[in-house]
Amino acid sequence: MDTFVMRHLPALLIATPLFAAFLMPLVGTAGRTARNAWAFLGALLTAAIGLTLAWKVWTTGTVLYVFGAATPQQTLPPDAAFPIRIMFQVDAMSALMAVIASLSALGITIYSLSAESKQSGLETFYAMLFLLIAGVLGMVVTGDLFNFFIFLEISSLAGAALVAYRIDDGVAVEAGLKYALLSTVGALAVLTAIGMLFAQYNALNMATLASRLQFTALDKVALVLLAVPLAMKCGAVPMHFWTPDTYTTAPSSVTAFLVVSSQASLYGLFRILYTLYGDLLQFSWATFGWFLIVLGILSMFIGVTMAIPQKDVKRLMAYHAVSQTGYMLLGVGVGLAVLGNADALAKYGKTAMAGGLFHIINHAMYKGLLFLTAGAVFYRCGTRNLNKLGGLGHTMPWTMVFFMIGALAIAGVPPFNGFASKLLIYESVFRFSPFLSIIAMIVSILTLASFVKVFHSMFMGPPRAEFAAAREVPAPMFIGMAILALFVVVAGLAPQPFIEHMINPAVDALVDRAGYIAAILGGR
Amino acid sequence: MDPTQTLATGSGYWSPLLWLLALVVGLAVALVIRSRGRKDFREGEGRAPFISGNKEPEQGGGHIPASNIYWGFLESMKSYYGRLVPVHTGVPTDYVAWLLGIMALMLIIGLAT
Amino acid sequence: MSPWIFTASIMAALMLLAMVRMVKGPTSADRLVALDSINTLVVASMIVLAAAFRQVVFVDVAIVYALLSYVGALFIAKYLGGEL
Amino acid sequence: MLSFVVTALFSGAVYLLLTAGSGSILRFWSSQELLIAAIVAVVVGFAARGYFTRARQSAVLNPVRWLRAIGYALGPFFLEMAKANIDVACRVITGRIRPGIVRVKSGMKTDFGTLMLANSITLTPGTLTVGIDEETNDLYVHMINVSAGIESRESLEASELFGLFDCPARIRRIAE
Amino acid sequence: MMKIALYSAILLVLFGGLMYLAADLPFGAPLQSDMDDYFIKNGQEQTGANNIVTSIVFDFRGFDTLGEATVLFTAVLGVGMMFRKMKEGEEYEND
Amino acid sequence: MILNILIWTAIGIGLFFNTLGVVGILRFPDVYTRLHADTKATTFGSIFTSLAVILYAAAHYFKTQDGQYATLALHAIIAVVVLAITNATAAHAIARAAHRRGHKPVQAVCDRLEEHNQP
Amino acid sequence: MTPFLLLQALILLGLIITGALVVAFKDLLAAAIAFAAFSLLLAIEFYILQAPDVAIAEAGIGAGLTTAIFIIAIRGTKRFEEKE
Amino acid sequence: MKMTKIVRTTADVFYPFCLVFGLYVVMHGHLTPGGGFQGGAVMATGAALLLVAHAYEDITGRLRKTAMKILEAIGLMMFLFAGLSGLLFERPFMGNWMAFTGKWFSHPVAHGPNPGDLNTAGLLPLLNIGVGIEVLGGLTIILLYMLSGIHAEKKP
Amino acid sequence: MMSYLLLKLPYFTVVVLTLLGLAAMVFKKNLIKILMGLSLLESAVNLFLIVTGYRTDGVAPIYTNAPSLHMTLPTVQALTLTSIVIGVATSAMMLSFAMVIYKKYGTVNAEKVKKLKG
Repeated sequence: MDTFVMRHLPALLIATPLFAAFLMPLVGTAGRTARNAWAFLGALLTAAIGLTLAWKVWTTGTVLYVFGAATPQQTLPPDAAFPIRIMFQVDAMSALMAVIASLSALGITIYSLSAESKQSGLETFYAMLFLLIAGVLGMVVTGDLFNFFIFLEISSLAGAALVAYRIDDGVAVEAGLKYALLSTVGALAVLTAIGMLFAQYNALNMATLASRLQFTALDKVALVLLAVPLAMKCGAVPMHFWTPDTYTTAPSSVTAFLVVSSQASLYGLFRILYTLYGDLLQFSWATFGWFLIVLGILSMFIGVTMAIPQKDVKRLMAYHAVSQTGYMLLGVGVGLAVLGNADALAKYGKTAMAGGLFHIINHAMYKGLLFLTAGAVFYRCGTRNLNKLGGLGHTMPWTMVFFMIGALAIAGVPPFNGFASKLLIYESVFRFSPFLSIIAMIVSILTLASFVKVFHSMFMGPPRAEFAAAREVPAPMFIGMAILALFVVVAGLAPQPFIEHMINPAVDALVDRAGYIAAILGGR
Repeated sequence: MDPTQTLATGSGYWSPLLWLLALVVGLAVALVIRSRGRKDFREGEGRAPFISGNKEPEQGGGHIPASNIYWGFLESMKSYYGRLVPVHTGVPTDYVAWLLGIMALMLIIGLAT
Repeated sequence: MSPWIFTASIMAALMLLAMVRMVKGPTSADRLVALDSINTLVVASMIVLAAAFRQVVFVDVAIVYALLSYVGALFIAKYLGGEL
Repeated sequence: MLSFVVTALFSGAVYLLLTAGSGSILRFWSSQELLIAAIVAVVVGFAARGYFTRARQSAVLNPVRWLRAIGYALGPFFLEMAKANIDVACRVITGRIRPGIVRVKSGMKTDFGTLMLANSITLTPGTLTVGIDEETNDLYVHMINVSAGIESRESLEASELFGLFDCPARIRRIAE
Repeated sequence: MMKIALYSAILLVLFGGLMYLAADLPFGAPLQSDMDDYFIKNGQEQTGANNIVTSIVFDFRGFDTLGEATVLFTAVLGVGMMFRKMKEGEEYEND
Repeated sequence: MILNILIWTAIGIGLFFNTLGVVGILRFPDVYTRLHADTKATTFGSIFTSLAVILYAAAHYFKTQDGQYATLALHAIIAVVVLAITNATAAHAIARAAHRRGHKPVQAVCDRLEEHNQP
Repeated sequence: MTPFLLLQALILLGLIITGALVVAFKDLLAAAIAFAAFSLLLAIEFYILQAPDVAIAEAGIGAGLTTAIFIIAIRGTKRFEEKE
Repeated sequence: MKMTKIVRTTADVFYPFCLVFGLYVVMHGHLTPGGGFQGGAVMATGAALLLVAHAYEDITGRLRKTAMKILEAIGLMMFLFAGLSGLLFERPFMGNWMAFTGKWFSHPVAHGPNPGDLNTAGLLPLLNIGVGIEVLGGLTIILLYMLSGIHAEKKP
Repeated sequence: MMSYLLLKLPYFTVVVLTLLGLAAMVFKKNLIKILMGLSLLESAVNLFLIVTGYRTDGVAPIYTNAPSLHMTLPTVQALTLTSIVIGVATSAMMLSFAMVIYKKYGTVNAEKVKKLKG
């Protein structure tokens, strides 16, 4: 299978959405049909390439791609002992994230074909969406720290512009400005950290840096400057303030992808903690493991309690996104806290990490689904205020079904995927510290409670006169939601294949720092 | 793949298919109970909902706004929310300051250990 | 000693001196004058430093500077005159 | 078309000036640079044709005027500038000033001539162009030292501002 | 008032920490420079460009430059989006 | 030797006028007079410091026949010419903006532009 | 070596002063002017640190276009900071 | 509003100079300091010069947003295709396959200081030109849009 | 002592500039001023990158007529170039956001731009 396309998959993974985005303003002048077709084609190709790449990674192991070298697989120059070029290193963890991004990109693009059809400047919208997709994909597959920074900037800028898309009311622009401001400060901190690492070790490749790292005082500061902004970007309490603002005002399809984008930041956080620093955190491993755990607990609890009194449905869901991010931080943080302890790691650490990583993919899917249903309601009713909504179950039954699937999944009700990942987290965290596990369960109950409220306010009750014109959403939106809902149901009914083939390799890849280094430096 | 032992959680197994089976069984039981109900129920009689003995409000008047749901919960947690909600000021400078604050905190912890 | 670094140092000191006007300047126009003169001094010291570093290619920077700072000054002046 | 040619020739010349010293053709240029210069000339000539010649028509093609301009810049202009600077130096040290804004008849017909005159005035004897009358091309000049009697006059001749040479006449010969 | 004191404390902590670190890095003598030495030694022969910075920007790290151009493109689209002309009746309730 | 003397002389003149220009900016009372000092003195000084570089480059060019020195001199000349023209125009723009803003020339004996604007 | 460090010290001092001015000015136009001067000095600092590529970029983008963009934004909003 | 005749005339004279100098910086990106970004910025400054000296309404007739968008797309496409062209020559993305092939831009270069030869560096000059065009279009369009923002506001 | 200070001065400047930028972002209320602080911060990071790559008596990494082969590190310069362009792109976009906010809200005071809260 060593065909032309297969050899250059990582490059094409980035080049395809970029190509789609660059030509979109020109294609957009040719009419709306051409524009929609181009957007659909771009999303389809991107998703296909992403899935193929993931498949290749799962079957043949880590994929390396070196930009500009004599051959794609030539990692080192012959007469030097370190990589000099930008390198994509796609291991199982990256593949997992690439799958998430590709799948939701496909669903979201299809959804937005009709959800956003009433607005102006749509070619800009789609170009931005593709840039966001390219940024997220680049973030998760790159093996170069500075390249990571670039893609971080692309995704945050495109995200901020998309958040501010509905400029008619200033609120969206305000949220976009907040997001852009915080992301830029965070990105600058990341850049400073890169500068600190580069000044000491003269390398930008993550594997090379990892092999050279000595954990001096500067490295500690660089760790802080890398970890805190990325934690901010994934929306961990107490730096979560941008999340509700942003998720509320963005168009729903964008919100669904912003969730994926913040998961990509989470990926960056894990990558830096596990791969770049990894064992070096041993003597202060408790500090950073507990950093993640504390952030996770705070996010879970404050997120869900802030969600309960909300009146805006998307704002409520945004707080739940914060809360769910807490589960991932908790799971992976427990893994990090026992990283130095091989026994505990094998006993429950890896399970906790598996739960956290499985929660990432589940969360991206069901949260995306929930945001899309909220967008569907907004599309038909023109409001997001829960006090005004009501009785939609009569007119939008399929939306209600999708909402129920998403809500039950996020609340961790058994036959859905949310329960599977939460179960893994509960059990393993209970062995680490029962207290944390109990908090996680309480949060789960509160989540269910608040979604009961949403469900009651939106769909239950007698049909209301002002929404008499509301009817079922158009087919593209339906298909977009169905893709995500299908994934939720399948992953809920058969979680073990996902765990075995996607999550466990990812956990091993994350823990195996030496393997990551050896893939490039060859055990030197 | 053994359907009885699908998801290995480290200490046990969990099978959503069994749960689905249980759900189906429960549903069947419910249907059976439902089918044993009165067959002579007539349309138009007893349709009006029983709301504490009061008359049914006008059409749409039975709508309960979302703010009223969990009113008691919110009221009992008032001291907690009174502290938490004002922190979400909505001012961008405060957002930046929180980020910097966490950074400074971690800097102290990191350099001290 | 090489005259070039010496000249550039004096010019840097002059820039600091011109900055006094930028601090004090009662109006924005005065500050703009200070900016203009810092500008000129920077371009001159760039030319001088190119000779100091014995690298021809550095003079390009001075040309770019002379061209571009002009545009910035014009924008400020246009805004100041209320014409933007 | 003429504007295109003029702009292209100008830009090609500037490019060649910038790349002098790259090779040995004509002692200064290499062949690739000449090729690129031609391309640059065409591109810039196309892009800027409506602007460059708005100020000045085909007169830019006359090499005699170029020589005159260089001669003017090195000779009279430079001397006037030196004189002006010594004047300003004295005023900086002593602090004796008597400023005022006067109207000066430029007598220039083309924009380019006005530009040269205005810049000459700005850089030379204690004067600074503040404003311009768009119709008559008359300049409003801020003088650092208004001689007695001038402030009551309605307008001055441009040549009265220059002490040593008759700069406006020379500019007229260059630009018109 | 409390707020200002708190923020000043945060800034002072950052200042102290960074100042402490600034004393660690040497000026004028990089701690390690093997990658850059490789570029300086081989960059000219491998890419043919005299300007090593250009050879890094466009060849060794050319992909970064593509990303950078993309960032600029994104910003242009964003600015254009802000000042676009809205359609008639393109109104949304945001509450 | 003679080259060194020439270079030092040019630098001395240039620095002298630059200093005077900056002192003039500090000493003069209003925007217009400060612009006089800025435009004339600093430009003149910069021309002389650049002249030193040009002299140096020209001497080396005639000594070594190396093309790079010719480029150095030519580029320095271009920079100086650009600097002179832009400085003069920028001074004009600033003065006009200040006048439109309503800054009166201090101690002025006459202001024809004011009369022109408000007939 | 030492003259070079002295020159650098002068320019760095100017950088700090202009940076402080940018923060201190209440008049945004003055802050923009100070920012232009800051970019100017930053460019010459890059220049003497032997990074002419970066100096050109900073000159072109920092001093010319960023100033223009800031001025347009100030024109699009309001010129003075409000009182606390 | 337009500025005075003096400023306008200077802008008219310096506009081609800006373009020429920007192109010089772009073309010599692999020899002297500069390259696509810097050259593009210089060229965009030329456009900014026109925008500041003339009235906005006078200039938008010549510097159209659509044209600038097309320029930007052309530049990005040049960059992307130059990167992808490496794939056809058994090189990865961004592979510099053009250097030392004996065709355009491919004179061999020895190690060490030399006076510089324009005809070197393979793909790099092409990438420079692409980026230069892109930056020219991008920065100009940013200025145009922001100016259009304040001009739309002026009308009631 | 003096020479130590001179040698450390670039880093100290970077730290001071960073602090100035952060102070502008945290204490100032005007959005434009906050963005100026952000630009200041960006410049500080750029300066930091360049300073780490400097070598005493090194020449610029350009072989055209280079006087010696003792060159400063080129990679940081490439990174800084990228970072500068990213900086101007970010600033432009956020300034246009601020302009639109002024159009809609009538103010650019960060304390008053908070329709979204709670």
